[in-house]
Amino acid sequence: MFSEDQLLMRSTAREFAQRELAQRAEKIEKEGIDNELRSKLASAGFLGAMLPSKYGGSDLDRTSFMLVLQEISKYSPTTALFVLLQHSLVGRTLIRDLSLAESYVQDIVSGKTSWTLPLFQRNLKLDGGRIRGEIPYLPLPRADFLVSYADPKTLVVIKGGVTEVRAHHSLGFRGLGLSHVSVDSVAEKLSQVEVDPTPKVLDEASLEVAAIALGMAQASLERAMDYSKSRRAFNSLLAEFQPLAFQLLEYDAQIKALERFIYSIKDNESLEAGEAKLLSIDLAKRMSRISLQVHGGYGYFEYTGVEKFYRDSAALEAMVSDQVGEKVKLSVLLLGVEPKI
Amino acid sequence: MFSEDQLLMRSTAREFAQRELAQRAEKIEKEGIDNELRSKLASAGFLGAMLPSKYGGSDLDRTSFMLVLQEISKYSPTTALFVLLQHSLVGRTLIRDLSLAESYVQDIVSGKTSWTLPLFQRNLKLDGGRIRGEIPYLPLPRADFLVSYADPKTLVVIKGGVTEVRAHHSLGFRGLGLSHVSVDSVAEKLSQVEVDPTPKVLDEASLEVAAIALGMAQASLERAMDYSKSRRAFNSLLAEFQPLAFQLLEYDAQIKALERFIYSIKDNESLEAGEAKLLSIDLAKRMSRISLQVHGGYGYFEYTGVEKFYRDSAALEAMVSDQVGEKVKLSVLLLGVEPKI
Amino acid sequence: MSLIPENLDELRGKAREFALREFTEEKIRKYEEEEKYPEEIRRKAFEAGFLDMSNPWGMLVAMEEFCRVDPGLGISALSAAFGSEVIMLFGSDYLKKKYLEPVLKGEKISGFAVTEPSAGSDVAGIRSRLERRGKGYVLNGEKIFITNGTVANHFYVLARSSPPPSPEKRHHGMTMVVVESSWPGFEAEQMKGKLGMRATSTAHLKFRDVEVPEENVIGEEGKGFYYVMTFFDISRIHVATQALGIAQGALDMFTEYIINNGLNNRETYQFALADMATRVHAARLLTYDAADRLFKFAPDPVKTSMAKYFAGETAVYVTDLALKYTGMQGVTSKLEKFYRDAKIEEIWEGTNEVEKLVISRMLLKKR
Amino acid sequence: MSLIPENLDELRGKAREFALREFTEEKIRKYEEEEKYPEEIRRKAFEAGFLDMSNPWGMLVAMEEFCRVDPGLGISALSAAFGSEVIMLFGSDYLKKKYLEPVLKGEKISGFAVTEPSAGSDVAGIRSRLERRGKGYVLNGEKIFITNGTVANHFYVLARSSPPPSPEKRHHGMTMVVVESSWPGFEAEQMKGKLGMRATSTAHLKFRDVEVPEENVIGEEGKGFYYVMTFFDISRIHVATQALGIAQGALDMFTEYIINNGLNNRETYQFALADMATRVHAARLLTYDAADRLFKFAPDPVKTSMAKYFAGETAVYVTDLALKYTGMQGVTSKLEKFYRDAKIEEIWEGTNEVEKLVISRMLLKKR
Repeated sequence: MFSEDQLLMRSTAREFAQRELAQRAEKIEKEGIDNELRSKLASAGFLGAMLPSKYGGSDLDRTSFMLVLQEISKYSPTTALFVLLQHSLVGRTLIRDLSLAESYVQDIVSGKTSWTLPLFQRNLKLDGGRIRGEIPYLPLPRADFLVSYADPKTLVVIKGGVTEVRAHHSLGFRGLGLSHVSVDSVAEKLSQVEVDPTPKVLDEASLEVAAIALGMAQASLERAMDYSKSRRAFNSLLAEFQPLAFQLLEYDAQIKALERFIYSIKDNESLEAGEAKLLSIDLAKRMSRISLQVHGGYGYFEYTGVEKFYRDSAALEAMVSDQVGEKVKLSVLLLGVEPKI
Repeated sequence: MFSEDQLLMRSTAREFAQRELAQRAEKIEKEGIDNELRSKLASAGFLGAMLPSKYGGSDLDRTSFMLVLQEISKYSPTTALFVLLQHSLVGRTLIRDLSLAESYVQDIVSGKTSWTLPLFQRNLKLDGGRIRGEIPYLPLPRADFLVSYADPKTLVVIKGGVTEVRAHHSLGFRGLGLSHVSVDSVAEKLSQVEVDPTPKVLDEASLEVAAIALGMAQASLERAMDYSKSRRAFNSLLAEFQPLAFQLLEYDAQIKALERFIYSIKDNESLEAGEAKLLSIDLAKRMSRISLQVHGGYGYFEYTGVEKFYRDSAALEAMVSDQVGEKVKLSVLLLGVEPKI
Repeated sequence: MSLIPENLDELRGKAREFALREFTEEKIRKYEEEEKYPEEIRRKAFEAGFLDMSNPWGMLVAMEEFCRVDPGLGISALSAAFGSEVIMLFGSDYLKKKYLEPVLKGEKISGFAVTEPSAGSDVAGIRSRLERRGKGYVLNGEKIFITNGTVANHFYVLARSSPPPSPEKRHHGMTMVVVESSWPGFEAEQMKGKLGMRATSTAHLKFRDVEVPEENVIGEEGKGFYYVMTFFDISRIHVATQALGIAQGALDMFTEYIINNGLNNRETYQFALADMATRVHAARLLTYDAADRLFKFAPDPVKTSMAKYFAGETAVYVTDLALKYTGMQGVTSKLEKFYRDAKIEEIWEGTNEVEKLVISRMLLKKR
Repeated sequence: MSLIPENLDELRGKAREFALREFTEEKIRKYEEEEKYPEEIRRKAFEAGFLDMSNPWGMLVAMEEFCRVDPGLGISALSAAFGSEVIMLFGSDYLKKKYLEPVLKGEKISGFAVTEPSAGSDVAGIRSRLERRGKGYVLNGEKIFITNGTVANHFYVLARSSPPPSPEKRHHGMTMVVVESSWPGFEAEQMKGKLGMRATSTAHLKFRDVEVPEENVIGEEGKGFYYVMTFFDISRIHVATQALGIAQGALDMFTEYIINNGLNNRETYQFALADMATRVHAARLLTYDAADRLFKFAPDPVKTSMAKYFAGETAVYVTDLALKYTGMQGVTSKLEKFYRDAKIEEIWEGTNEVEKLVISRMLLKKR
């Protein structure tokens, strides 16, 4: 299923996650992704994963990038989503007009400065040299730079002048510090390219999101299996109880089938990519619920490290899709009939 | 995913199914598989699909055979299971001692005579030259020849002397006429090979069974989609209702994922093969229930051609697995811990 | 504070005894295989007093206990008066005397004909036409999936008597009439090959220029849709009860299987049993709660639709799970019939989908 | 024939009013963020008369209405007497006077300490030891996940007082005692970082050579397991009620969302609403049915476990579905808290898995 290069990338990512994230995951949720971790992610080549090497990128194919996200997600979905957001910045946003942004791209990929962009693009108002407005859902609100659209044609880089109006009580990805902010700053224009007026940054990354969700589902399953083989109740190991063993078996099958599906899809804009994303988020939600349940009372506490998958998978569902709109779009591809709104 | 040869085989099977089975499927359920259809299946090379050509077989790889079963199953699960049973006869049972059975194999593969074997092997009593006993679940009870074990070491061919004690009120695969029979006949011994004393003929055919179930799930989905695009209610096409469209979308995704999974598995004895079988039967059951529901009152009638998938998928579940025993076996492979019985 | 009157235990016991005695394995299979209406059993059930519309709780409990033993025979035995509530509530004295009385005396059988080939749960979409001719009317159209279709002496038929005033008011202009099966132009063709419930009669009805006298109009002209919806608020409780009986019957069989095979201490079976029993108990409470409201003349359509939807789903869920864990034994036993019978409970008298729309529309309207 | 006494509407209204007034958005978030027991709110609820153990229906309805507004504050406000039923049923007059009375007067808080690090739902597997020393006892051991753990003045503690006579009789030889938190050797450490219910106090308790006077034994020595199981048959109804309140609260929020966003006619939302409302109604009937039996002194453990299991699952189901269809609005609103709070209902006071075993074992025993 994977090439040797891809397998190598996966094991690199796996080692990175075990070494850098396994112990730090809880801290990341509380304190965010600090400069040190950002530097390490950059050094490992994850921040510019799919970017050409001339811009400091790792020149990975999408499959390799997905494998990286999947492995990181098993320990820290927040870090995986952070990597994907950085990739959206350089790979989908700034890269549209590299002549203007090349130096910025290098900064991001090298981890030198911290960057963010709104989860759902909304136009800010450009007024002379200043830019003003509100952004309801901004991850990493304290980043050095913010990239946003001023209007459908104009991308701007904003440094400073971002004020947190309200930190959202965040269900998931707490390390990203999702906030409602107001902006009042000097703007630097970056492009004059016509784009979708309300792009959601994760809309074009169905497969990458699917890989993150898959990583959550796998980690939830692995932890449930490990725990069930060490925890005793009623004179037996949990794993010796048929209903539990059979449930883990069923989910192992579903996860394997999903993994084959996700990595067989070539086109990120296809019906299949959308389906894979919805399927994997749903599976991550269900599997994490089971994993938490297997852990009993312990599962309800952060320090056990499984409840975050329960929160993050539900949060991911909201962050990457408005459910109805996306499903309508995919239904048209499947049925050739437009569902009523 | 498939080679050119495999794709060719699939389209051959698809054409065969559309030509020979689409119109005949209801009749098969009522009257069984007649000599004419058996001959046609033989001519198409399906009865000795994986057998070497020197025995009259088609020398197909397993993937090709699975594709054949999947396509046939879309129109007539009964015929698909018939083909698989014939294959179990020649490929798994008689072939163990071909020196003795070669002429029989040729008869089966060519469709010249009709053959059967018990769904679950039970030993009959060999007493001098005669063989006696009961077989609780025998498909095709009126076949010319019956192959069974006399004891764990002795395979016998029985011609005549099979009396139907009771035709089971069959939930599914009605064309196979599953019956409880008593045997009192002359026995021809075929082998002296030590074998599993209670082999279930479909136990070693997880992937083939998965392909049959996948075919049922796909056919159920396709018919639901077709119907939803032509039937109107409350001033709209059914397909225009979001809950229905979204449900079809979800199942399309599950079916695609399952298909990738099934055809990625190499070893029929592996954990994955068992998982794929269980997953696909479950999906066939759920999908056929939805398809029936989409068809409303019409779906409840045989002539609409969807209720059979609802029956057959549930029957298949019982015929190919005792649920608990098989899941225990697979759980051991997954968890390395034996669940309590 | 129990949901069901406590003096019903005796009637319940009587109903169960009747069903166990009359619904023999042999008869169950015979009527199933011949796809025949069990007139003999209907008569016995009537003579034993189970068709007593003056005792609604009694009829409910009988339906539950009958379906628990065999759904097909059970429904046929108790549905000879199908549709009667429409006459009781909206019919003239003349219609009551002429059509309802003989049914309640067990002499005749009635049917309720609404569904059409082109309009399943979408009642307002029907195309049958009732046109004035002289002092009476002429009826043309087709009805499909009609219970008692080949055995009923008369039907309560919905037809369009005037065009809808607007697309949003499609349910206006519909009228109900009583049509006798002996009248010229009436034709009933049995629909064979059902997945289950084969001991119930299901027919395709055709009306070709059937003359209907004016006095056979039920209630007021143009109010037919309203009468049908009112009827559904009653009949859905009976359907919920059928589904409840089916689910309970499958649970009974599964419990027997566990005990007979010494599986009492096996968690797989314990979990399955607990899941089934919990849902059956919930379905029972929902059904009795809705019935309690109806029988106190305060029906709550939301609760009725909830009961019908949940009980139907439960019947399918329980028969499926029971089948799954009883393997070849289950698949070749009476359980397989329950599995097939159960599925119609998610479809007839309003599909699950229609029930959900009823529930949410009325909930949102209340706000 | 309604399941719940009809004179509770006023109390229900009062409870809802109290919760809406006292459980402000600000307070909800404050206690959640600080992971602090809301002593101020507990006191107000007591003063308003909601902790009235002589009116069990009233307490149930108050719990439902409180949790509907905020589960964490609601539970803390009403659980100050946690475990009291054990003293009421099995305690001596001395224990009632010394420990129960001040709790019922709102002066003190009690806790119930059974679960241990190595034994979650498997009560018979606990390892705390109660050993005779002189005229009294000495207690050693640990308890985990103990509600009110950092705020209770005393605990009803289960410990092993003699070794099990055989592996099958592990539940023999256990004794319940009252232990005060001020006694030497007692230690409580708050367990922070819960997924939800952060306004409830949850602690890890340690007992190191804690001296327990003889008169603090509840009931008879060796019968502790039985007392705990009896308590669960009561407390599970309260837990089912918590879950019911959570589910209803999430349903309220989802309904508001539909109306505020003009989605009334959109089938996706209608279907989701119908699914949720049906389950909530079923959970309510199951809970009230079990409560009705208990309050008539005829508790049915099967029905109690069914209510607890179904209601817990419903709370998770409804919060999940509501979240799914309210997107970023939902995820950043109070609904996300309900989603987190709900999950514990499938775990505490007996996991879903344990409830299923209880249900099926007792069902099979009856046969």
